[in-house]
Amino acid sequence: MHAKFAGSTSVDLSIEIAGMALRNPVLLASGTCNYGQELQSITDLSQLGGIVTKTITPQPRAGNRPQRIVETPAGMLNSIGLQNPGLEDFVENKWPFLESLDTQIVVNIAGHTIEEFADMAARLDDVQGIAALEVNISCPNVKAGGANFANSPSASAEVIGAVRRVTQHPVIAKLSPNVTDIAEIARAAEEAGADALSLINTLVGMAIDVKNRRPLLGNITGGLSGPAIKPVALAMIWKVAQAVRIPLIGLGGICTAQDAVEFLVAGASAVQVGTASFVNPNAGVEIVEGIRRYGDECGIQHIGQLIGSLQT
Amino acid sequence: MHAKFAGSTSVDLSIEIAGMALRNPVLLASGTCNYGQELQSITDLSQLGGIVTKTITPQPRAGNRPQRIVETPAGMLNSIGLQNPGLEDFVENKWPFLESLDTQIVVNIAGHTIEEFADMAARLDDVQGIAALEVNISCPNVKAGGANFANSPSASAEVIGAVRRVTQHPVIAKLSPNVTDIAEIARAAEEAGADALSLINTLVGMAIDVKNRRPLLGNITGGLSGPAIKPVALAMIWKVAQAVRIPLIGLGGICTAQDAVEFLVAGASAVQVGTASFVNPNAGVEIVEGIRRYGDECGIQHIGQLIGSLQT
Amino acid sequence: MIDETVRILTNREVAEDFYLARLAAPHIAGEALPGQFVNLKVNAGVTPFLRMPLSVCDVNPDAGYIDVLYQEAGPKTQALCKQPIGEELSCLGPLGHPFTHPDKGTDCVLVGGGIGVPPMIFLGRRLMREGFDVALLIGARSAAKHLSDELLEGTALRIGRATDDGSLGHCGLVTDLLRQELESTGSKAVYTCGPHAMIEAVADVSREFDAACQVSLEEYMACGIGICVGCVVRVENADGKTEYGDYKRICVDGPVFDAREICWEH
Amino acid sequence: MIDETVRILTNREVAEDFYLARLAAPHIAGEALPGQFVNLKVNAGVTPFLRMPLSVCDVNPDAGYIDVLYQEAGPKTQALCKQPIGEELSCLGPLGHPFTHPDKGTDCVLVGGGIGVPPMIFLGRRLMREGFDVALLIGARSAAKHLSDELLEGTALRIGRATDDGSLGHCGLVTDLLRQELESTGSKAVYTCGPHAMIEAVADVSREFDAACQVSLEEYMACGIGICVGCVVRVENADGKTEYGDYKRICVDGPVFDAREICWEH
Ligand SMILES: Cc1cc2nc3c(=O)[nH]c(=O)nc-3n(C[C@H](O)[C@H](O)[C@H](O)COP(=O)(O)OP(=O)(O)OC[C@H]3O[C@@H](n4cnc5c(N)ncnc54)[C@H](O)[C@@H]3O)c2cc1C
Ligand SMILES: Cc1cc2nc3c(=O)[nH]c(=O)nc-3n(C[C@H](O)[C@H](O)[C@H](O)COP(=O)(O)OP(=O)(O)OC[C@H]3O[C@@H](n4cnc5c(N)ncnc54)[C@H](O)[C@@H]3O)c2cc1C
Ligand SMILES: Cc1cc2nc3c(=O)[nH]c(=O)nc-3n(C[C@H](O)[C@H](O)[C@H](O)COP(=O)(O)O)c2cc1C
Ligand SMILES: Cc1cc2nc3c(=O)[nH]c(=O)nc-3n(C[C@H](O)[C@H](O)[C@H](O)COP(=O)(O)O)c2cc1C
Ligand code: FES
Ligand code: FES
Repeated sequence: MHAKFAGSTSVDLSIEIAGMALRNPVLLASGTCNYGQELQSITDLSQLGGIVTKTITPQPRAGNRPQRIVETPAGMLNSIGLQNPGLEDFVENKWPFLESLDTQIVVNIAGHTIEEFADMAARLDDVQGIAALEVNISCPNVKAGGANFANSPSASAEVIGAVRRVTQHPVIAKLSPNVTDIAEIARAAEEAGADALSLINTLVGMAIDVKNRRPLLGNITGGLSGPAIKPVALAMIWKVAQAVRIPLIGLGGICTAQDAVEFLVAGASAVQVGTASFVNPNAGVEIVEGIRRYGDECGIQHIGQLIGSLQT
Repeated sequence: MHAKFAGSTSVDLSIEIAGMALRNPVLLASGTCNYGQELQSITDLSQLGGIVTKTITPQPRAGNRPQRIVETPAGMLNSIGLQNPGLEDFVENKWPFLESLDTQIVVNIAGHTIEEFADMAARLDDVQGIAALEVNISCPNVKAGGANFANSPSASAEVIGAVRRVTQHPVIAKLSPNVTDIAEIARAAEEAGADALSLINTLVGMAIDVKNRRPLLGNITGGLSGPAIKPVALAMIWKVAQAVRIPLIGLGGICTAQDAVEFLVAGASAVQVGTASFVNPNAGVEIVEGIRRYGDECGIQHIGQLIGSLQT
Repeated sequence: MIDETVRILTNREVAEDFYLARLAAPHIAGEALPGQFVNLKVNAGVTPFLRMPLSVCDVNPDAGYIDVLYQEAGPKTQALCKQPIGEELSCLGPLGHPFTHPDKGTDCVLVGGGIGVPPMIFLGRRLMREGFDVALLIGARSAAKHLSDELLEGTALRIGRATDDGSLGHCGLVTDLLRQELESTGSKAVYTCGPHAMIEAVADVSREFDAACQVSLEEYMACGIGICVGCVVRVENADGKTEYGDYKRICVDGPVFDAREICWEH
Repeated sequence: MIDETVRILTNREVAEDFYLARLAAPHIAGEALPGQFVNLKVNAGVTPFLRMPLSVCDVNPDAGYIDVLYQEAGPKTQALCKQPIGEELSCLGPLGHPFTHPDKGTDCVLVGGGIGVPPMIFLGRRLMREGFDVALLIGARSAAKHLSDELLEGTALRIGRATDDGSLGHCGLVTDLLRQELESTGSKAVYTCGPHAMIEAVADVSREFDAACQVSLEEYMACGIGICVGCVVRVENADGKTEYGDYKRICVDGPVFDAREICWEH
């Protein structure tokens, strides 16, 4: 248990999700905090509920050619393409630092095939100290693999089931918003054994340089994130909250404590802060503080009282 | 033919889509110009390629309870719920004014059943002067009906086929972005006889009042429009342009001529201006002028040279 | 309706969180009537995105300006607070239907609460100029939120004030003052603008005293010119049925309505 | 790296579309070295959304300010142009690796083009202070885009200028001047920042003359601190293979690189 704040009025922010005991419901999202090292010197990671690593694939990936980033109205597109050092390098060179952090570490994984997912999960099952695996079946920036799984309930279920069978770590399925019925995918993941769901990944988007009539991104399309997508993410959390019983982790455009509270009220048990960290590397910590203030102002004792409290 | 600009350098903006001869490729989008009357006094509708009426349903609809509008980062949510006077009142009271306008009028229709769509199309087939029917199979703000059709290729095809069989007017299918694979729906609509496709309708979204922990919209969720969704719309136009041969009408967040050109370059043969008119009722006309300037600067003779000119 | 580029002449805090902006707007100033509003683009970019509807609080057609009075509430009002003198903004107006004047000789009671005060100021001055007997009743949370007498100059013969906390005038609801006023003067024309609950209470009291009541309503607006059908209020049909047509658009069918027409929803 | 709230002290146009802003930033001023940059939030809201990377153009640790020089290009630079004196902005810096100094006595040539000039100014002043022989060569479209001699005071012993249209100095490419300089002085240390094509040409000429060349690169950045992996450039492996690791992040692994390390893509 973490130390409580001195004042007796302060809301208890701790929450358990899928067997993970979180100091508070705020994590940093995959791909927006790399493997923790860079943020270490500029924000206090131990103030957070946890961090989710950038997606790891079985083999190293160079990622997509630049330009990889373009700003859009109240958001941005990225086409990083899962650049990462690969599983073994991660375990050897990234994990020791992550393990040393006083916060929960969720490891995000992606593969091209169901076997790859399962093999990674099996390999990581040996690694002590992992809080949970977040299974990225929803990256819009890789041609084959990942993306296709989250588009189909059965494929999602197969991946999650395969991972579930080979790991003792809690399994979080990360869902894509680029689907007709996210509730259907959510149910399939739940039935296949997911302990929690995180949503949403980025929306597929594009930007064009009209001067040269070329796509601005090297990969032509990219993933849209930031405040622009918050209303979409919130509607999906609310929809999925009606459809499943496992806890939800909400993300998409969260920049402020008020944004985070919206997700909790809509039915998320925790939130992830993504793109906001690019603008304000301290965003996660400030959101924790803001949620605490909000809780105190509302006079609630425990953060759980907010979850799904939307009155319709 | 419309009068050309004096200067011999001026680009020819006229374009024919699905048998409609448009003065230029800029229309006002359904639901954002009502039935033309209100804008008449503040902008010159005859400068536009056309206008698309607010959706008409067979019977009058009161629409959803307020609050119906909420602003979001670089966009807005609406949950109007297809408030409209119904088909007969439209023909009797709205059409005579619309017909008198010196611009092309596209009539947007929606029904709860395939029969309703077909019946409306049959009834409107008698009405002379309609440039095209835009078939709204994609409204996110009505529980039954419309929304479900655009979510499935076969249902989309059935609606479009039924409309196609009973009308001589060109048929435009308006597609929803809230789907896993919009190209699949687009192909189904094409095969069923659509003469053109318009995309995108709004994204499903939500906003919450954290003070009262209530949804801000009376209908809980609404449709997201405005600059925030432009990258998503553009990616869908580009994707669908690879998938079908019929012309595309692009919309979603277009506020400036540059936005419009992005859609043309991505593969749209025309564009619609929606939410932008709320902020600037003259937006459509200004976009026409801006496209003309852009065309002149590029030294192209005909707007068609821009369409699908993206270099990848 | 005019699409006018207006220039900020003054923009200052006049009560707690209340700002008065004077806008050079010769065309709108020449046309606006009490109860009408403008739809102002408070910034150049896309956040805030939509325009902001603000009631016209006063006009000076000769000097070519209009006054708007606004309360800092969120992104748009905050953006306007920060706009410096001389800044040019796009402004649509005047929009909507104005209040209609009562028959000659009718005594008038104007009831304003919060951001509903501005149209009452404009209306009061007009009615006074045309020789009506006007009482202006204002409700606010506390003394600090009340406008000074100076700012209300020429708006009424009598000004009544109420505060929730008793820090100024009557401690309680402004409708208590209305009841006293209607009892003592027998006024038959009530005008009101303010929070929904207040307006409804004013309408109730007016009905009780058989006084005509015109209300100016507010609703979240996207366009302000009738094209989005977003800003609706339910109105009663003659026979009370609710089918199509029972929603009216506040921006073009109002914002001023006869109180009896409104279907008060909770 | 410091997260500092900086205050605008001056902000004025110093050449066609080029603005010089002086920011009160005592902490960053005390640490920044030539080649490093800051990531500035030019506004409060979400559009523009991301921060803007700007090279440090000069520092005054005693007075506690830094200078940045920027060219009006799009939304972010435009927003910064409009920020008034006294405005406070959030600023992260100093970021990235600085230029490394050559061995004592080595003559240096600094080549800047467009928005690549600012880091050259900072570097020139430092090298001069440490007693190096510095030549500064600047390319720009026209005379109007060139900074005045005054602004370049103390940056170099010799300043060469080139313009595309011949309106000032050499008519043609700045690399023509570089070639002359290397031929005549035999300098062995070249530093450059500017448009991609220019940098590549400078690297080519340097190689030809066997001079070490450090380049400062730019790429669209989301974070500026290494967490988004967006701002990458392809680098050559010792053996020329391209697998994982061949992309380096410009913000944290650069922006300064040895020119020989860069894989120039077209
Ligand atoms: C016809 C009309 C006349 C108005 N006249 C005035 C006036 O003279 N002075 C004044 O201070 N305000 C007036 N308002 C309200 C004013 O438009 C809103 O307070 C303003 O838009 C709030 O914007 P914001 O971004 O600052 O705050 P937000 O964060 O958007 O909202 C703050 C609060 O205001 C409500 N609100 C927001 N926009 C509107 C809107 N368009 N209509 C109604 N409620 C809204 C929100 O629900 C919220 O409760 C008027 C509104 C209308 C419709
Ligand atoms: C390390 C670094 C140092 C820089 N130093 C300076 C400087 O000292 N002075 C200066 O004027 N500019 C500098 N820039 C470039 C500056 O950041 C961009 O010009 C600015 O972000 C443009 O923003 P905008 O919204 O005004 O224009 P936009 O409309 O965003 O862009 C205008 C042009 O600049 C390009 N651009 C936009 N953002 C970036 C970016 N982050 N990196 C590279 N190119 C970009 C676009 O592709 C486009 O061609 C630097 C960039 C980097 C990465
Ligand atoms: C630059 C960038 C890189 C990302 N990389 C990953 C990734 O590797 N794996 C993953 O699951 N999600 C990745 N995401 C998606 C985010 O985790 C998150 O789902 C999305 O950005 C929406 O949240 P936001 O709006 O708060 O950023 C990435 C997002 C961005 C912006
Ligand atoms: C207030 C509002 C009402 C709308 N009503 C309709 C409608 O009746 N029928 C329809 O097909 N689309 C309707 N739309 C969707 C628009 O036509 C358009 O598809 C969408 O808003 C995206 O474009 P935009 O971002 O330019 O607004 C409506 C949109 C808004 C904002
Ligand atoms: S605000 Fe659009 S109809 Fe009233
Ligand atoms: S800008 Fe994010 S890693 Fe360099």
